[in-house]
Parts: sequence; C-alpha cells; structure tokens
Amino acid sequence: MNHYLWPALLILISVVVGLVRILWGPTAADRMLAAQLLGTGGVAVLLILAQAMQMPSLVDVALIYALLAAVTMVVFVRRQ
Amino acid sequence: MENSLNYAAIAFDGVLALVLLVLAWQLLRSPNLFKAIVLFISFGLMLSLAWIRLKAIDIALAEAAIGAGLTGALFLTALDRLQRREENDREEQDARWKSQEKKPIITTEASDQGLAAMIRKNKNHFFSRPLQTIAAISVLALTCILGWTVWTLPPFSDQMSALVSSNMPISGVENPVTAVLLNFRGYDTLLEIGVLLLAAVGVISVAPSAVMRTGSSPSPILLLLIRLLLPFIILVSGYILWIGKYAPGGAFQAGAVLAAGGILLATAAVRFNLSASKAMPLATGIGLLIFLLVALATMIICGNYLQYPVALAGTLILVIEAAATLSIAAVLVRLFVGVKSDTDNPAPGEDSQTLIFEEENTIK
Amino acid sequence: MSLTDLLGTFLIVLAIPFFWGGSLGLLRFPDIYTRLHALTKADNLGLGLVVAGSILMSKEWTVGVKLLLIWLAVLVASTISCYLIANAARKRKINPWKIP
Amino acid sequence: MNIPLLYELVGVILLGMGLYSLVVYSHPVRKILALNVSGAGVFLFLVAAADRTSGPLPDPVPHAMVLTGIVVAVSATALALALACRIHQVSGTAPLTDNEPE
Repeated sequence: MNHYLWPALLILISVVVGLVRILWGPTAADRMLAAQLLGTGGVAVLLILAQAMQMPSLVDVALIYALLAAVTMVVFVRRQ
Repeated sequence: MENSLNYAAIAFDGVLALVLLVLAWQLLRSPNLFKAIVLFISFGLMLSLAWIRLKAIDIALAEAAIGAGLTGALFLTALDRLQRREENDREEQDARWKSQEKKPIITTEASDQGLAAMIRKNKNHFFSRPLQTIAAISVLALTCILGWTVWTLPPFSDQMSALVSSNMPISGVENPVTAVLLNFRGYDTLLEIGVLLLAAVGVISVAPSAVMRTGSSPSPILLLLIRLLLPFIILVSGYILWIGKYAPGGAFQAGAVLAAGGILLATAAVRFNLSASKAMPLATGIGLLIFLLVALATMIICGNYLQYPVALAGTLILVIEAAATLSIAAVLVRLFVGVKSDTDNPAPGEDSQTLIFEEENTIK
Repeated sequence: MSLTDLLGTFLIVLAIPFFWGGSLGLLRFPDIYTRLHALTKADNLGLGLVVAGSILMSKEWTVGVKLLLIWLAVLVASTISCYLIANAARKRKINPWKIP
Repeated sequence: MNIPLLYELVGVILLGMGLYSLVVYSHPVRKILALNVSGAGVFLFLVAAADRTSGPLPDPVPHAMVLTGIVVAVSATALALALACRIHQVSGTAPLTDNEPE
C-alpha cells in the first residue's frame, strides 16, 4: 500500500511551498493563512497516510486537527 | 515495510526531515516574533507527521491536540500582551508604576526595580560577537559528538518491549502505551500530574487574577462557530479517553482536546471568569486526588503501591484517566488564562460574578 | 484492486491539483482578500475529494462517519475563520488590491 | 540509511540549533521557542530510537515517556510565558527589540 505515499508527498510539497507565504508576509493575517493551508494539507496527508500505512487510528489524529484548527485562528482574530 | 528500500517512503521521510530542519532554522533566526510563532505552529504540525512515520500514534494525537489547540494560543496571547504594552504609551505605564495607589505587589517593589534595571541593561543581547562565536563552536561540537554517537549506536535490545508485551494480559488494557503510563509505570504519571498542578500553582502566584478580558463583543458568526464546534470537541475528548484502552488515546490527549475547547470558549467571551466557578478548584485537584486514593487503596489491599488487582485493573485505570482528563484540562485552561489575564488592575468585586458571555456595553 | 478502491484512488489523485492551486494562489495573488479565495479551494474541494476517496476505501462504517465529521468540521472552521480574517483585515484598514 | 537513524540525526541537529538560540538571543519569547525546539529534538530522538527494535512494533516505553514529556513541556512553556509577561509588566521595558544578532 506504500504507493499511496506518492499523492501524500505531492500534497505535502504543495503546502510546504505555500509556507513561503509565512516568510514573505507582509501582514500577520497572510502568515496565518499559510498556517491554515498547512493545517488543511496536513489533514489530507494524514488521511492518505492512514491508507498507506494501514493505520485507521490516524483518522483520529486528523479528526483532532480538523476540530481544533479553528482555535488558533479564533485567538488570532480576537487579539486586541 | 519501513526499512525496505522503498522510494516513496524515503522521499517522504527525506522531505519531511528537511522541512523540519528548515522550519526550525527559520523560526529560530527570525527577529519578527509573530513570524517565528506561526513557523513554530507549522513546525508542530510537521512534527506530528514525523511521529506518525515513526508509528507513535499516541504521541501524534497529543501533538495534534497541543499543537493545534494550545501552543499557538499561548504564544500568540503572550506576544499580544508583550507587544501591546510595548506600543502603548510608555509614560502612562511608568506613571502607573510610580503612583502609590494602584500597586499590585508592594513588598517586592525594591526587587522589581532591580529587575527592571537589569533588563534595561541587557536590552539587546547578552553576548558580544566573540562570545557568540564561542557559543556556536561549542554547540556545533556537542552536536557533532552526539551525531557521531547516534550514528554508531548499536541496535537496541528488545528487553523492555518484550517485558511489556509479555505483561500485557494482566495490565487491564490493550494499548501498550496506556499500559505503561497507567499501570507498569503508574507512579511516573502520578508524579506528572503533580508537576502539572505545580505549574498551575506557579502561574496562579505569577498571575493571580483568573479573570480574562478581550476588548470587543464576539461577532455572532464566531458564536455560531463555537456552538457548532464545542459539542463535538467535548464528544471527541470523551471518545479519545475511552478508546485509549484499546487503541492510541488516553487521558493526556483527551485532556488537551478538552482544554482546547476551554480556550476556544475563553477567547470568544468578552470576559471569562475562571475563579467564579466553584467546580474549578475541584476539577484541578481531582486527578491527583483520585490517583492518590487508588494508590493508597492498592497499597493496603494488594500490599504494593499502585499494584492493581488484575480483575479490576481496567476499571481502575479508566477511573484514574477520567479524573486525570478533567485535571489536565483544568490546569491547561488555568495556564492559558494566567498568560492572558491582566494583573494590573483587577476591578473590585469581579470575582463574584459568573458571567461567561457578556454584552459589550456592560464593560465600558 | 476493487472498483471502489480504484475510484477512491482516482478521487485522491484528483485532489492534488486543488492543493497546488491553493498554495500557488496563496503565493501569487496580490492581497489578503484574493489569497483567502485561493485558500478555500484547498479547504473545500481538495480536502473534500481526499475525504470522499478515503470513505470509498474505508472498511468500517465508523471510520466513514469520522471522515465525514472531519470534512464538516474543516468546512465550518474554514468558512467562518475566513470570514473572521477578512473582517479583521477590513477593520485594520487593509485596502483591497486595485489594478494599478 | 534507515528511517529511524534519519529522524534521530534530525533530533540531534534540532537540539543543537535550539541550544544555540537559547544561549544567544535575549528575548524571552525567543528563548522559550528555542527551548521548545530543543525539547522537540530530544523527543524526536527518543521516539526514533524506540523504532529501532527488531520487532514490527516500536517500544512503547519511550513513547509513554515522550507523551508525558510533551504535556509537561507545554505547561512549562505556559508558566515561562506567564513569567515573561510578568517581568515585562514589572520592568515596563520591552526586553526585546528587533535589533538582535541574526
């Protein structure tokens, strides 16, 4: 089942490329957007890895990421 | 599967390792703290992929809950506090300090002044250039020595994992990590819950006010988000606690998920008053309390500290874990409120109210 | 390989362009509002396709329910946090990009 | 080159980078970040070493240690941040500006 690692790798590289936005900025919100894209991509990679490594409990890890992705974002927009 | 020459696995792990190193390097060298913190959040996510590649699902769960729900919130809040003060008029601040009426701590005034002077003196950096070079060289040497040691490390003996797997039938659970945490090395976990409690005590003494304020009333859309997410967060926390008996999961992960829910609630509220709840001190202490009670009972009945009777082991572990989940969540939320709450001017009489959500006009 | 597995794999492969689109958009678009637009493509369609593919390949229905919950959670969270960010940006007087 | 060894070496390098930054930079938030990175390096080494066993499953004992370690690390981080905020409040100065050594 290891061939599922290829799509996982492609998605990983795409979100890592998006991470350059954290370095570029210019506003704080831009950096947060890149982190959010990484979170979504991370969930997708986790789901594919669950197939690739035959570990259904990875879905639980993805579930936690999906549910808690909003927390950092809410803290960010609620700053004074 | 892992050790075979599989190009997909090698490419994935290679990219992941490289990304981890580059992210760490970029976050450490960035003088822009906000950027460093966002990079650190991303670093945590990548780290959790690394845990999965190393088949440490329990750790990946904890990293997911803590990385997504706690670290980012803690750092962003602390940075907000540090920089808000920095930008705000310095004079007003100094005036507040010098005025005699509103001094939070009177007895430590002298030491506070000394501390302030010390910090002003070392404002830019501790080290001159040559000292930096010496630090770089010694750290590099240490890294090389450690790297060489790791490279030449002999294969590990399987004694410990063999011991664990041979004792699994009497542990009362089916997940080996839970068995190690709550049964075979239960006293470690007992002490760890004590350490968490100590951290909470530390934060309470540094930031005594458990009242947290955010400026504006939350938008209705934000409240909708919380209404939709919070029930599922609590549900998933319970699920993770329960599943820990059979599969990756358990008290630490469940507690961190629950704490993230609490942080979500606290951040959305105009004012979040933790000390108003009578249940809070109980929730904070109950983990250690139940753990100690079970330890005492096992000592009296079975003769050994934390040696569970085999038939009851599963139930006892679940009881301890449920209490520990509450405690871990309560401590983590208290820590967050401690980082966020202003200790400058605690308004009198605030503790008597139990408001969680409050309209803006009642504040100002 | 069964038909559902094949279809699941196809859906997962189909998701890859959406993630690339999202991340290239994030890099190439000129301001925060347009970048938000790029991001939602990855959130909604990219992850949606991965979830759909994984549901087809999952062996137990409980896993399918969890996968669906993941997608719904990300949909809700990304929709609302995009709104919150755009709103915060507007309040901080970040002007939308105009054709120069 | 096998997979656990790769991650062990990454862990060692992370430890080194974190230690250097911990010593050199003066801003408390940067120090706390540096501590977290070096802690992550140690955790990574331990977990990778646990995967070196000959069996199909990794050794659960280091996993349990790292799990407790992560939770303690986050509470220590929170305590350190609360202290940093307090120091800042007491001293009134920004301990930290952008003109630090790169």
